[in-house]
Amino acid sequence: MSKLNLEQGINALKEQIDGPTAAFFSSCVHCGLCAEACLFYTETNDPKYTPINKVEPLRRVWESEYTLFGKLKKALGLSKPVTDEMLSEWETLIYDGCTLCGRCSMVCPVGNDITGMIRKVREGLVASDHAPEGLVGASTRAVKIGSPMGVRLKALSAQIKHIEKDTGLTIPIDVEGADYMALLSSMEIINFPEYIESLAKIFKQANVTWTISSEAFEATNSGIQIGSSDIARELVQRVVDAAEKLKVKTVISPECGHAYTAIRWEGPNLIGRPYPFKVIHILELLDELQQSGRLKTAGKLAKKLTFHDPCQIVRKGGVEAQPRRLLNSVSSNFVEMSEHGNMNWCCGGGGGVSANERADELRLKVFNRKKIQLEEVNVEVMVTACANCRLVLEEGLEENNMDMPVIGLTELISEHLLEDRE
Amino acid sequence: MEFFSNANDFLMWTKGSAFTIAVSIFIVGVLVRLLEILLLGRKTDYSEPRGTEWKGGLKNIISRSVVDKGTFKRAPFVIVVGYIWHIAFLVVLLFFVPHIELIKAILGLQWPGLATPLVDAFAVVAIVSMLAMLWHRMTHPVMKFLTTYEDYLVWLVTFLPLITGYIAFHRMIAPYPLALGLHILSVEILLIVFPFSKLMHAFTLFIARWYTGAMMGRKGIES
Amino acid sequence: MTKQTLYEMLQQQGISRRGFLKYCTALTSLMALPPAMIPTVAKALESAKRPSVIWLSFQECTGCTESLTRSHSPTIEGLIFDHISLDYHHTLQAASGEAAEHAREQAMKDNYGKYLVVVDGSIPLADPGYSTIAGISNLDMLNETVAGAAAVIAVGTCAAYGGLPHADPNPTGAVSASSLIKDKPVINVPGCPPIPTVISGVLAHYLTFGSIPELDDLGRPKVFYGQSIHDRCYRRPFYDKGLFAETFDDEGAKKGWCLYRLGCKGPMTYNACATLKWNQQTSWPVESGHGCLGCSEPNFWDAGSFYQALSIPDGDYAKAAGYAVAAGVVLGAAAGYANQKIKAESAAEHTEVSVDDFSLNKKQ
Amino acid sequence: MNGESLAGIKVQVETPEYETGNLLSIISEIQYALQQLLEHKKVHSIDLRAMPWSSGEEQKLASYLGKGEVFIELNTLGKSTFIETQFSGVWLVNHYNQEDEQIAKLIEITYLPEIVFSQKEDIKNSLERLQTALSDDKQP
Repeated sequence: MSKLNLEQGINALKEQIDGPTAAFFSSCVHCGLCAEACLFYTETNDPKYTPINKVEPLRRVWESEYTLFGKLKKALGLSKPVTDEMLSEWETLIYDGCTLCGRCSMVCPVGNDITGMIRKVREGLVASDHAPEGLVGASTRAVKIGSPMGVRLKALSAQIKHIEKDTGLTIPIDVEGADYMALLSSMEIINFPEYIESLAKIFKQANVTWTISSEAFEATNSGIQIGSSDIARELVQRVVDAAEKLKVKTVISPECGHAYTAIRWEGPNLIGRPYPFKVIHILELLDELQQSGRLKTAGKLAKKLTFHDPCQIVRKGGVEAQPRRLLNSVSSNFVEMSEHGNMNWCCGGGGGVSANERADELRLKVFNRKKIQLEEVNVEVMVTACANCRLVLEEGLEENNMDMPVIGLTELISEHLLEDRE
Repeated sequence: MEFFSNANDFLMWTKGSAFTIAVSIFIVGVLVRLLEILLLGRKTDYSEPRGTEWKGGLKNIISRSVVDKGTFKRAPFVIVVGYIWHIAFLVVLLFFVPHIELIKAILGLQWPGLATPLVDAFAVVAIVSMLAMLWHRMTHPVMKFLTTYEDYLVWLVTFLPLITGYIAFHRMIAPYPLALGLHILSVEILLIVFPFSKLMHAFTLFIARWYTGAMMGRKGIES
Repeated sequence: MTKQTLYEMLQQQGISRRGFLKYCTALTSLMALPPAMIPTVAKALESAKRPSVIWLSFQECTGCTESLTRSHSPTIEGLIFDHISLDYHHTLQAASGEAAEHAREQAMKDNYGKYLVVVDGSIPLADPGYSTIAGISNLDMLNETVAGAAAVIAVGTCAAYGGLPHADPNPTGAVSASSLIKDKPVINVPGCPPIPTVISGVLAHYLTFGSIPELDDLGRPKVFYGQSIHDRCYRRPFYDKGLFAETFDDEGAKKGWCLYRLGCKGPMTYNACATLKWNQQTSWPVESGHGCLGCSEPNFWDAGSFYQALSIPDGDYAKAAGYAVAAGVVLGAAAGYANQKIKAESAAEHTEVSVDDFSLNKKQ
Repeated sequence: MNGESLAGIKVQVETPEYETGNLLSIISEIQYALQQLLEHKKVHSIDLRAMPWSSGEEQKLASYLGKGEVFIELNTLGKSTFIETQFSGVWLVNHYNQEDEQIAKLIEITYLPEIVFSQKEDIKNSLERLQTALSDDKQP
């Protein structure tokens, strides 16, 4: 019998429940507002996607295990138990119908962090063997190969060689004592190597000492997406070990949403201690460099553009002002979408949804929300700061015959670097 | 009214032992519920904070009362009626002179009351908004989907004090001691149901808002 | 019992038809009947006969009798008493001792099945020794006298509901007359004391129509007790406007604002004080600046302080709340402790998840 | 009562700032009753003691109705006064007992209050008395 079973799942849910969870469940009045904040509901009109409904398994465990009244109900046989059938049904709600975008947590009038609770439910689904194939595969590759997309060091080295040859810049690998250690997402290595090139260009101009670790270059964390602290811990540990080994002062989280959450906010708690180094998002760093005058740009893009805030970076990461300052320094025609910043709508592919092939059709359907937003502003270019968002947006735009380039913000900055006088 | 020889006995019972019982259950229940929540606690957060928890927590307690524009546009009914209901209910609860006398006797706190016809108008608004919310709950797909028996029960035990209060105030049932007794009894039922239902949100929403706000404040997210 | 009708008696006294009509007008007003009823009253009185009345005073303070005699100068009400045969009233009658008791027995014998019994005061059940008349216990005298009565009028709150003797802790085991009388109609005329004109009005009704008036749930004549003090209070507009006196000498009190906050029980008290008033229509408690005590309601002595607003609960809720806080904290702490234990147990039972454990990976 | 009546005690009534609102309804009732009297010869009476008044309000009603052309005083079992108000057909009727205490207070909407007319029984009685007197040796 598998180690992952219903009992383990329920136990994991029990483990996840804390004071905030209890306060949230005690406060919900079933007002239904969270549905209006969720693109899976607004674009399908199916009430089952109402965020608070997604946490029902956790609520049942909380009620029957952590409330006196619920214990009494359970003793009298009146409580509804969490079953395997229920968890199978919820698996599709939680993995296909939620990107952990956190928008519901911003809207809930009683202040419930519903997304935080959905993240907890994923722990229970993993422990009861109810994770979708796409995410199980990604997690397995991440643990066994080092990257969810199966990108090995060899592939990275090849890309680096290409870039070095094309630009004449050096990309430092395993340099001990560097100030910064950059992390990359597999997507950047495979789909958007421009990001690496941009880093090299910017850091050269700003005179930043940096490095990439050959042992832990992957920033993404499938453990966070699938919702397993155990897997996430293992993956974070690799980065921590590498950073400690190279004695870097700061680790840079790349243009990837959940990687930031994983390494910046959840990592220390996964390994159970504070880091000896800082973690900074690339946008924070660029902003810092620009504010301190070390990063200089020239010229402004005249094309009308808008910025898609990656949920994990803005709403769950607190990086909101930086991308706007950066954008305005290189664009003369930056417009905001109607709902932006903390209230931005998700691209529909976060939280592992884009890695879950089963959810493809639904994901493309809910992209409609973004489409409506884009039609309102009618821009020529989209800028974002997450490789995953970028891929999902590109696919969505193509599907809807909307011809428009999607650019990473770092790349846009590097394109406007003031040419070195040397 | 088998147990009472007359309406006065019933009123005396509701004002006497029934009130004592209801208040006791309410206090024990609420304290247990709050301690159950608070004693569960949180794990230590080892991530480096960007902002402070208390600032975010306190701010969120207040700022959550204001909804964002987009959500308002998508669900104006819930928000508008929700606001109207809570304001009207609080006005009736806190500014009707007989209620002020009750609060003064129990808590020793006192403030000026509002003109009775004004309170009466608010009571009508509260009653109508509750009916509207019930209608919405029964017809809106999301609300219908989420609604449990508990929601209807809570609606009923909240509605009863309002409607019995209205009936008692307008002396629509005779004798008056029966009308007033029914009103007080319905409040007692509300007090007893309170700790075991979502009515607890009146207290826990501050804790919930605090926790979420603190988490966001720590991360430097504007809530 | 004389064979003469009331009208005939009045005529004998040389009272004109016009005088009789005036008498009927006043009586109709006294009985709180609409003026349109005057001809009916006149017609009824033309054939009404003089009834015998036996007045029994039990555990009482004589306040009710005092109230009644206050209205007893040669007035219209006085005429009623001239035309009933008050055959026994041990406070008022001249006879005493055996002679008095004999009068009662004689009246009962002569008018068996037809006389009216007025009861004034409550009846002690704990020990008959608390109140006896001529060595007869109140209970025995009541049972004996009521046996041959046509109807009983319980005058005053003591007779109607037990009143002051019945108040907690009720040492004498006092009960009302109506709780003991099951086979005769009982009219309750509560009040501490009742309004004199209400007492005479009820007697007049019986005298005029030979029947008992329509009663409410508490056995009170609806014409007098059909509306609350609050409903007919001239200060009601202030209640409706939310203008309340807060102390007995504040501006509000001087301006005659509503006395609700000073403990007025008018909203729950059904009586006719606001219209009939007291002391020959001079004034009534609320008009004199004091809230209604609710004296015509059952258990008014135990219905909380006279000076606490009607909405304020009584009882030991403050003490109970103190215990409840203590119990809540203890129980809550225990529940919190139990929850911590459950959490610790679940952490201990945690089995580390490895990607190899997924069944999807095992199949491959 | 030792010959001293409450009516003898001087009571000062202060002008009230409040009203029960009964004044207006009474006047409306009077207006309707007058119409009924004219059209259907229906008489109507209002018992003023059956409704609450704030002190001074009754005086206000009396002064509103005012005094008209007729004032009648009867003397039977005490005094009775009938004032035809300035509204013809509207009578303010006060009955007092022998102690001069008011025992009834009405507004009658009629051509003439019934009780003012000489009553048939009394006329008969008078006739008998006159006949007796004439037949007797007690002739004037």
